[in-house]
Parts: sequence; structure tokens; C-alpha cells
Amino acid sequence: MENILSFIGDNMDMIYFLILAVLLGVEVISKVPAILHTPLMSGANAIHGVVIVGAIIVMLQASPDDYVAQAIGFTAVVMGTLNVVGGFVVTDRMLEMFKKKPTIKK
Amino acid sequence: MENILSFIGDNMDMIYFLILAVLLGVEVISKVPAILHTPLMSGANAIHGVVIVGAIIVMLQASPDDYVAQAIGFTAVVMGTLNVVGGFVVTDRMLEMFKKKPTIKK
Amino acid sequence: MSLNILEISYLIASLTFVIGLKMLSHPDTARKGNLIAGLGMLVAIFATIFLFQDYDSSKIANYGLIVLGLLVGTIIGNIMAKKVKMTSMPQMVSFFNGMGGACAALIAIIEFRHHDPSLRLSSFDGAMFIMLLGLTIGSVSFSGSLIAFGKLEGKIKDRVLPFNQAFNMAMLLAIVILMVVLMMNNQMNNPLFYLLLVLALVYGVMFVMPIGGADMPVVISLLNSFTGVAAAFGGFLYGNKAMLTGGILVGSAGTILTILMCKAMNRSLTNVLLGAFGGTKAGGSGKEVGDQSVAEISINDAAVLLSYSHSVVIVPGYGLAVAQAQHICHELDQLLEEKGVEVSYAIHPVAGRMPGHMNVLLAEADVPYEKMKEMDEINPKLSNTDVVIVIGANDVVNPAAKNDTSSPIYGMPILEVDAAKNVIILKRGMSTGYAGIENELFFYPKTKMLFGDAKDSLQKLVSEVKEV
Amino acid sequence: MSLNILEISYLIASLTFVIGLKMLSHPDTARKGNLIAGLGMLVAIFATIFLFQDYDSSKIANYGLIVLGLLVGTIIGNIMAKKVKMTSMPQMVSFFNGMGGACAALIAIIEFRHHDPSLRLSSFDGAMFIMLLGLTIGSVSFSGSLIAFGKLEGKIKDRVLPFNQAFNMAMLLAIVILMVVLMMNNQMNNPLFYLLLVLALVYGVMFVMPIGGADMPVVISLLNSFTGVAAAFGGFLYGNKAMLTGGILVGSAGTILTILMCKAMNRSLTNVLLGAFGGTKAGGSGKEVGDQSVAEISINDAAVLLSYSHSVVIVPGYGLAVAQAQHICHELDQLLEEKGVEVSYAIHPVAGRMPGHMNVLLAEADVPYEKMKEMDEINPKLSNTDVVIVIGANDVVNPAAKNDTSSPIYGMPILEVDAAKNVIILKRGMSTGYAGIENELFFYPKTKMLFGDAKDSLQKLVSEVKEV
Ligand SMILES: NC(=O)c1ccc[n+]([C@@H]2O[C@H](COP(=O)([O-])OP(=O)(O)OC[C@H]3O[C@@H](n4cnc5c(N)ncnc54)[C@H](OP(=O)(O)O)[C@@H]3O)[C@@H](O)[C@H]2O)c1
Ligand SMILES: NC(=O)c1ccc[n+]([C@@H]2O[C@H](COP(=O)([O-])OP(=O)(O)OC[C@H]3O[C@@H](n4cnc5c(N)ncnc54)[C@H](OP(=O)(O)O)[C@@H]3O)[C@@H](O)[C@H]2O)c1
Repeated sequence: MENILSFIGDNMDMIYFLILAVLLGVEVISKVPAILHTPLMSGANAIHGVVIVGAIIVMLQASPDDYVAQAIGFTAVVMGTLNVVGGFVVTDRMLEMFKKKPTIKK
Repeated sequence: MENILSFIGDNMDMIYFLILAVLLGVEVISKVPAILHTPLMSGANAIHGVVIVGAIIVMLQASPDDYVAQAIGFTAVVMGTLNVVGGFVVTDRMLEMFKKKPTIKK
Repeated sequence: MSLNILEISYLIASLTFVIGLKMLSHPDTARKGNLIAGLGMLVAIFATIFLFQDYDSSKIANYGLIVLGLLVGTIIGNIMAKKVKMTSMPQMVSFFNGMGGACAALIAIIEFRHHDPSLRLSSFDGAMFIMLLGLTIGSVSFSGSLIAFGKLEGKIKDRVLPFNQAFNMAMLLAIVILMVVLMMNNQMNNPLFYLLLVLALVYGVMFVMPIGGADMPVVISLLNSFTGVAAAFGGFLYGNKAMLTGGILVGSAGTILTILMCKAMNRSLTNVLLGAFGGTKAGGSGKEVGDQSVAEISINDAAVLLSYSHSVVIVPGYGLAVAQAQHICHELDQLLEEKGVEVSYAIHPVAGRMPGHMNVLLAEADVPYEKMKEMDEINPKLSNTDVVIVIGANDVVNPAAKNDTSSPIYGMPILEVDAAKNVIILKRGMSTGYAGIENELFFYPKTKMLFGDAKDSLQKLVSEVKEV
Repeated sequence: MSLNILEISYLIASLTFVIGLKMLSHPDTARKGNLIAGLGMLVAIFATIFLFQDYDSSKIANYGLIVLGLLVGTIIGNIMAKKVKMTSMPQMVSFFNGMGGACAALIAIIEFRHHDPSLRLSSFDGAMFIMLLGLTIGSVSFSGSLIAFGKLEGKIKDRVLPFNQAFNMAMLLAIVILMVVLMMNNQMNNPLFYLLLVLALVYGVMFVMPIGGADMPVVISLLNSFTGVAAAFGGFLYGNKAMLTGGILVGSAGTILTILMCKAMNRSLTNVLLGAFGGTKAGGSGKEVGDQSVAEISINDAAVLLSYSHSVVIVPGYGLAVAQAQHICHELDQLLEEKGVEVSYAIHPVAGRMPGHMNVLLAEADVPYEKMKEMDEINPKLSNTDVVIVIGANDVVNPAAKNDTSSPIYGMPILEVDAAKNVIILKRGMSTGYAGIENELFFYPKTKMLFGDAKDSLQKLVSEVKEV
């Protein structure tokens, strides 16, 4: 108990950040029309591709003689990039179909 | 420039917190019907009464022989409490009028 | 340990603020939202009293004074809030808002008295900067709110000083310069700090003074968000998350709310603040319009017309509030219902001088809620209505909003009363409403005017209808 | 200095994610929102490459491999995303989502290899805990997404194993226990870590396997939010704010989106995941219904009826996609327009198997956007329509949603095609649609069936209409 309390106390900033971000995520998309569900899912998919940043950091920190780490890290970079690039491009293609219609009612 | 950059860097957590909270504030009330404008204003008014917490802290820290600080602090506590108590009670009275109507359309 | 619990209490309070605000923006949950935020506030206050520890956790004291202050504030606040009339609530909000602003400013003053700039860690004295901002914004909010309060109470008249706008700009500039000076020349207990306090207080007065009394709800909402920001600065000073969340949320939500309120009246915020038409309100005396003429109706005729209708819609407006005619209006409504006439009220979202004004007013007179119809609901039904009685409303039934692209209110949705078979208008003369513009509706063939104070006219109508 | 710029870059990226997501949820701004979030991502990536510094700012290297990895990923991702058919996009999203999950899991693995628990500061090894969570969630997301991909590609069949539900529960329990064990028995390079990896991968497979192929969009959306959470755990590990914001936002927004998607189909998430009716899809062979009988129409009669109508509304459904009949459908539409018939398409929001499915399909066949009408827009017009052609749609025109309170789809808004003068239904037999329920519409007097594969039937119709 003591332990958990102090863990929470030490990470207060993070907890606020977390809660605010979660609430913001909920509020931001809470009124999306059904036709946008798929593109929105795809766009969100591209955004979590930010995990690539972690892969890059891993690679930057891997020592040049740790081949295992390099191999795994390289795979991670490729996969993360796939997520980012593929995600944004697919979303853009999906949304292309909206461009012709000037206004779309909910 | 250097100075400002490092100030920003040092306070990153705070800046994220600030931005997220601002955005959340905007999103949360962005679709409020006109009839609720006044009660919402009043409710928000009560919420910023949280400044009373600052007044209490000031008082807790004031040394017992600093009479000026005590006088100002006491005034601050009274005023802050007025803000909180008055704010919530007035809001509640305003909202009382909604209770009779079972459902209210936008 | 207890510090952790304090932090968690603040977290809970912050969450209740977010949730409360969210719930306050939906009619069904609003009241509960207010309650939840209030409970969170209680948690924050008690946690601070019992758990707050200073760094050296020693010189903590003054419990007696704190509790006394809380008690005094609670009692006074409670009495004021309970006794205030429904229709005076906006000024009450303004008053309480001013208290919050003052509280923030006072905190800044006390902290300033202890503040030793030589102890700062970096070249930029963040704490000092925050105090200056807290002091300024809190003070502006305090004095501005009190002026707004006075205006709504009718104790302070709208008055535009010569060069008011330029003067305000100059003051704002002076405040900024003073802040820069205080930051550059940062020494303990610099007396210029108090000059800043005075300037900010004066600026608050000058800022609100020229704005028309009718625009006060918008101004109060703006000052409300100011106080929120001031509270947030207090939060920065102490690294207090509850103050920060509460303050920032109110700061941003309040700003959006201010904009929404302006939008509901089809105006921009600058327009309100610079008083494009807010400050030029005409009195009660009528001014006749050019060559057009209006048709009047006698009390007698009106009573007969009403008694033999099937459906009557009452459109209340600001004039009903001015005349305090809500009770007699409800009496007429009941009388007609007894005679088998179907009566309902058409509530325009910005009728009166604050959102919900008419609802509050009519609720006070015990008009049942089911009878109050919102604009979108009643508009389609107006074409089947025999008589519309417009009581002290003007802008909200002005067809210029639909027809005249050059009108300042063009685009605002209105109650389309000219669809009804007959329209009777109760007002004192031909003077304009809030927006200060003519209303063509009065000259329509189906419109009949019943001049006089709304309360008087309604009283006469009631006696006549009883006779019929 | 450069670290500060790095932090500011992450701040910018985080902001673009919020703004992008916000814009993505409005049709007019969606595309720009995607672009903005993409730019923010670029900023985050390049800032990391050029500005990231380790604590000892020394052993930073592998630039070559990083750039190579980025290049390879970009090229492959770009080609895949550009070449994929519009109608295969959901599986593409699923694939990319799996890549993200794998990336998160791999990061956890590498970090685990270096992680020395004896260096931890407090009794609770937060970093280890985060790695375990990141590994598990990332792996589940990876294997689950690949299965979903396979299902949508038609390469993996729906299959419910005996006791599948109980088995999954047991696996979940095993994963939790293993995590607890790893936390308690925290030593460097504990091999149990890799057992956790395997368990998580298997769980992902078992989790998605029994869910009906048609429910995959919902599952993908759920796995999408999983990957978001996994990315956020990566952010925790490095204290990286961009990863945190992006991950958390997607985690929470993705969850809400999943729920919204379920709601649009009038189902609950548990219902989808436990496969109440998702897994029991009937094939193409018809099953005749009790004593009722349907009326068929010949190609010839249908062609005449269509040619001499004033207005025709086409209702596309899942069957149109299965038959890949969108091009021939457009041909029929143009042919009729040439004959002076007014043709439009009625798009139900959940027609097909993903939101926007029909829009994508018809856009591919160059049907102009103005012709696709949304449900709310077209429903009131259907009573003035001469003929409605329902092509491979079933649930979205099922009157049970309006009339039959006991129906599983009761309450879902439908296209009210029975208001039209004639209804022609193109399908292969009498089998049910996605929801697996009978459709009374087929037995209505004004309804005529045209049995056969949609593409075949339409082809024949086109030739016949040309003859008329
Ligand atoms: N609701 C809000 O939130 C809010 C806030 C600020 C501003 N506003 C603005 O206020 C306006 C509201 O429109 P409204 O139609 O309610 O009012 P209005 O347009 O301001 O008109 C009120 C009318 O009442 C008449 N009147 C005044 N005292 C009276 C009395 N004792 N007996 C009978 N009649 C009396 C006046 O004419 P006579 O002098 O000839 O009698 C006047 O024309 C809108 O322009 C709105 O934008 C609304
Ligand atoms: N849009 C989404 O996001 C989404 C996602 C998941 C689930 N759903 C659900 O999917 C359903 C969509 O409804 P819907 O009306 O589009 O489709 P549906 O109700 O699934 O019906 C499709 C019909 O098409 C016929 N068909 C299949 N192949 C055909 C072919 N080659 N030629 C002609 N007809 C063919 C089938 O009948 P025969 O076999 O007799 O030909 C079947 O009855 C809803 O229940 C919705 O809730 C939607």
C-alpha cells in the first residue's frame, strides 16, 4: 500500500498527463459520422506508428558489436516505418474519395 | 533565445499539462445548448474558486507574528470561500429549474 | 505518505472538475455535474488543511483563522446565493467571480512580500513573473466584475468616456511596461509592484465601463475565464495541480463559452467589447418611423380575439422582465386555458439579457415546463396558431434577420411569428430593442400594437378577458 | 540545447496528433488532418535521428542501419499502400497495425536484454513492468492483426474450437500469472520472458480466430487501440512524450471508435467478441422459408419496368462487393439515365462489411459522388420512387428493424425501401445476411426477386435494357 502510494506520488505528472490525454482522445472523436469510421481507424493506426521513434532510439543505443540487438532493432525500424508510411498513405487514399463532394452532411 | 529554450525544456511536463488541459476544456463544452450558457458560466465560476486552496496554503505558511500577511490571507480565504460556496449554490439554484422537465431537446 | 494522499486528493478534485464541466454542458446531467465538482472542491479544501506540509514542515499554523475565514465565507456566500432573486443571478455570478479574482491577487501580494529574487535558480525569475501575471489578471477580474455587478444592478450607468478606447490601450501598454520593468529591476519588495496593482484595478474598471449593460453576461463570462487563468497562476506558484487543472479548464472553457454566447446573439467578441451597438440603448420613449404607420388594437378587441382563438402562443422578451409581468402573464394564460384556448410559450434562446432568462422568469411564476417550447419546436407550429402575443420582445421576432442582408442581426434564427394568423405586440412605444434596429414586423398588416407597460397592459387584458 | 529542440519537436508532433485526430473526425477536414499528423510524424522521426542524445552521449551509432531500415520500410509501405485495392483496405490497415504491434514488442525485447533489475531505484521495478506490458500487448496486437488480415483476405476460415472461450480465459490467466512471476522473480535475462512472448502471440491468434470474418473491422479497430497502448508503454520506457501522446490518444480514441462502430451496427462489443451471431454465417445456398412464398421477376420484365420508370434508387449491399458488380452496376445506371430515368444510390451507413464500404466500391467504378445519397437524405424521397433495386443487400433493408421488437437488429435505422412503388431484389438465393435473420421484405407483395449472382443478373439486365 505504502509502496503503491509513493509510486503514485512520484509519478503524479505522468498520471495527470495520462488522464488528460485519455479524456482528450475520447472527447476529440466522440462525434464522428459512420462513414468516417474506417478512415479514422486507419489514421489512428498511422499515428501509433510513432512507436518507430522508440525503434530508432533502440538502434541509436545499440552497441555496434551487439549483432542480435542490431538485427532486432533493424526489424523494428522496418516494421515501424511500414506502420507509419503505409498507414498515412492508405488513409490518404481512403480520404481521396471525399474530395469530389464539396460538403458532406452528417 | 538559449534562455527561453532551456526554460521550455525544463518545464516540458508543465507545458504538456497546460496544452492538454486547455484542449480538454475546449472540447468538453464545445457543444452546449444556449439555454445552459448561464448555468455553465456559473458552474465554471465556482470551479475557479479552487483558488481558495492557494489562500489556505498562504495562511498555513504565514508566520504567526506577521499580522499583515494574516490579515490579507484571512481576507483571501473569506473571498475564496465566497467564490466557492456562492458559486456552487447559485449554480444549483439555476439548475433546479431543469429538474421538472424529464427530457430536454437540444 | 500524507503528501502522497494530498496529491491524490488533488487528482480526484481535478477529475471532478473535468467531469463536472462535462456534465454541466448537458441539460440532463448538469445539476449532478455541479454537485460532483462541488464535492471535489471539498476534498481539495480539506486535504489542503489537514495534509499540506511545508518543505521544513514546521511553521504551519493559523488553523483558527483559516477555519474562521472558511466559516464566514460559507455563511455569507450561502445567504447571498440563497436570497438572490432568480433574475439577478448574473450579477451574483459576477460578484462571486470578482471574489475569486481578488483572492488570486491577494495570494500574489502575500507571496511577493516574501519573495527574495536573489534566491532564484536561473536568470529568469519564473516565480516573480507568475506573481505579476496573477496579480494583474486577478485584479482586472476583481474590479471589472464589480463594475459589471453594479451595471446589472442598475447602480452604474453605461458611460463612454472621450477617447475611452485609446485610453484603455495606453493603460494596457503601461501595465505591460511596468511588468517588464519589474522583471528587469527585480529586487525584494519593489514598491512598483503596488503601482501595478493600482493600474490593474483601474484598467478593470475602464475595460468594463463603456460596454453596454445588456452585454454584461458576455463580459462576465470573459472575466470568469480571466479568474480561471489567475487561479492557474496560483497553481503554478505552488505547483498545485488542483488549482492548475481547475484554473486552466475554466480559462479555456470560459473563453469558448464567451465565444458561444456571442455567436448565439450573432455577434463577434470584438463587436461586444468595442460596443458597436451595445452602448447605445434608447430609453422607453418611442421614436416614430418615417412614413409607415402602425395599427393599434384596443384592450377590448384584444381580449375578444384571444378568448375566441383556438391556439395562442406567447413570446416573452426582455420587456417582460423589465415590467416584472411574469405573474400576470401566467394568470392570463391560465384564464385562457380555462376558456379552452391552448396556450404555449415560445422561448427564443437569446430572448432577454442572459441565456435562459425567460425560462428562469417564467419558472418563477410557476409556468409549467411543458408549456415552454424551444424555437426549433415551435416555429413549424406557428402557421397553425391563431394569435401570437409578443410581450416586450423585439429583436427575437425581427424579420430583418431573415430578409435584410444588411441588418446587423442578419442570420440570427428568429421566432417566425408572422406565420401566425394574428400578432399582438405589447410594448411601451416604438423604441428599438437591444440591437437598436427598427422592426418591420410592427408595420405588417396582421400585426396590431398594444402600447403600454407590459404589466399594465396584461392586467387590463386579464380583467377584460374575465368579462368576455 | 539540442535536447531542448528535440523536446520541442516532440511537443509539435504531439500537437499534430491531437489536431490531426480531431480533423480526421470531420469529413471536410479529414484529409488535411491526416496530412498534418503525417508531417508531425516526420518531425518526430527526424528530430530523433539528429538530436537524440544518450545520457553519456557517446555510444550513439548505427546511422546506416537506421536509414536503411527507414528506406526499406518506406518503399515497401508505399508500394503496398498504393497498390492495394480500395476494397481490401481494411486488411491493409490490419497488416500495418500488426507491424506497429511487432515494433513495440521488439523494443521491449531489446530493452529487456539490457535491463539490469539490480540497478532499480525503488522496490517496484517500474521499467520491467512496462516492458512486460509492452511485450504482451504488442505481441497480441501483432498476431491478432495478422489473423484478421488473413480472414479478410479469405485465407483463414472462421473456426470456433471446442471450449474456445474457456481456453482463452485460461491463457489470459496464464499470461497474468507469468507477469507476476517475472515481477517477483526479477533477475536479468530471465528466460520466462520469452515464454511470455510466445503465450502472448498464441493468445492473439486464439482471440481473433473464433470471431466471424465480417466482424473483423471492429476487431481491427480494437487491436488498433491495443497497439496504441503498446506504443504508449514504449513512451513510458524512454520518457518520450511524442510516443506517449500518440499512443495514449490512439488507445483511447481507438477504444471509443470501436464502441461507435459496434453501435452503428446496433451491437455491443462483448456481443462481437464472443461472436453471438458473427461466427455463424451461412453460405450462398438458399434455404426456403416455411409456408410463405416469394414472387420472382424475369430479366425481361425487370428491364421494361426500369426503362419506363421516372426514378430508380439502387441500394447496394455486401453482395455487390462479393460479386464485384460495381462496374456493371454503374453501366446500368448510365444506360437508364440516357433513357431519362433519374437514378441515385442509397447508401446505408453500415452496408457492406466496413463503414464507407459502398462509397469506396462505387467510387472505384466512377459513380459520381452526387449520386450517392445518405440514408437520412434518401429515406423521405423513397415514397416518390418508382423502383428500388436492392443489389446484394439484406439487413440494411430489413423491416424487422422497425417492426419486430424481438429481432436482434431491432432499433437499427434502415433504408425504408418498402415505401417505393416497386422493389426488385437481386440475390443468389434465400439465404440470410450478416445478422443471420429472415427478411420479411422478400415476401411483401410489391417485392420481386431476381435470383442469381449480382454480376450475372446485372449483365443480363444491361443487355435487355439496351434492347427495350
Ligand atoms: N439572452 C442573452 O443571452 C442575451 C444577452 C445579451 C444580449 N442579448 C440580446 O438581447 C436581445 C433580446 O431580444 P428581446 O426580443 O428579448 O428583447 P429586445 O429586442 O431587447 O426588445 C425588448 C423590447 O421590450 C420593450 N420593453 C421594454 N420595457 C418594457 C416594458 N416595461 N413593458 C413593455 N415592453 C417593454 C422595448 O420596447 P419599448 O421601449 O418600446 O417598450 C424593447 O423593444 C437580442 O438582441 C439578444 O441578442 C441577449
Ligand atoms: N459496414 C460495416 O461497417 C459493417 C461491419 C461489420 C458488419 N456489418 C453488418 O453487415 C450487414 C450489412 O448489410 P448488407 O445489407 O449490406 O448485407 P447483408 O445483410 O450481409 O446481406 C448480403 C446479402 O447479399 C447476398 N449476396 C451475397 N453474395 C452475393 C452475390 N454474389 N450476388 C448477389 N447477392 C449476393 C446474400 O444473399 P444470398 O446469399 O442469398 O445471395 C446476402 O443476403 C449489416 O448487418 C451490418 O451490421 C457492417
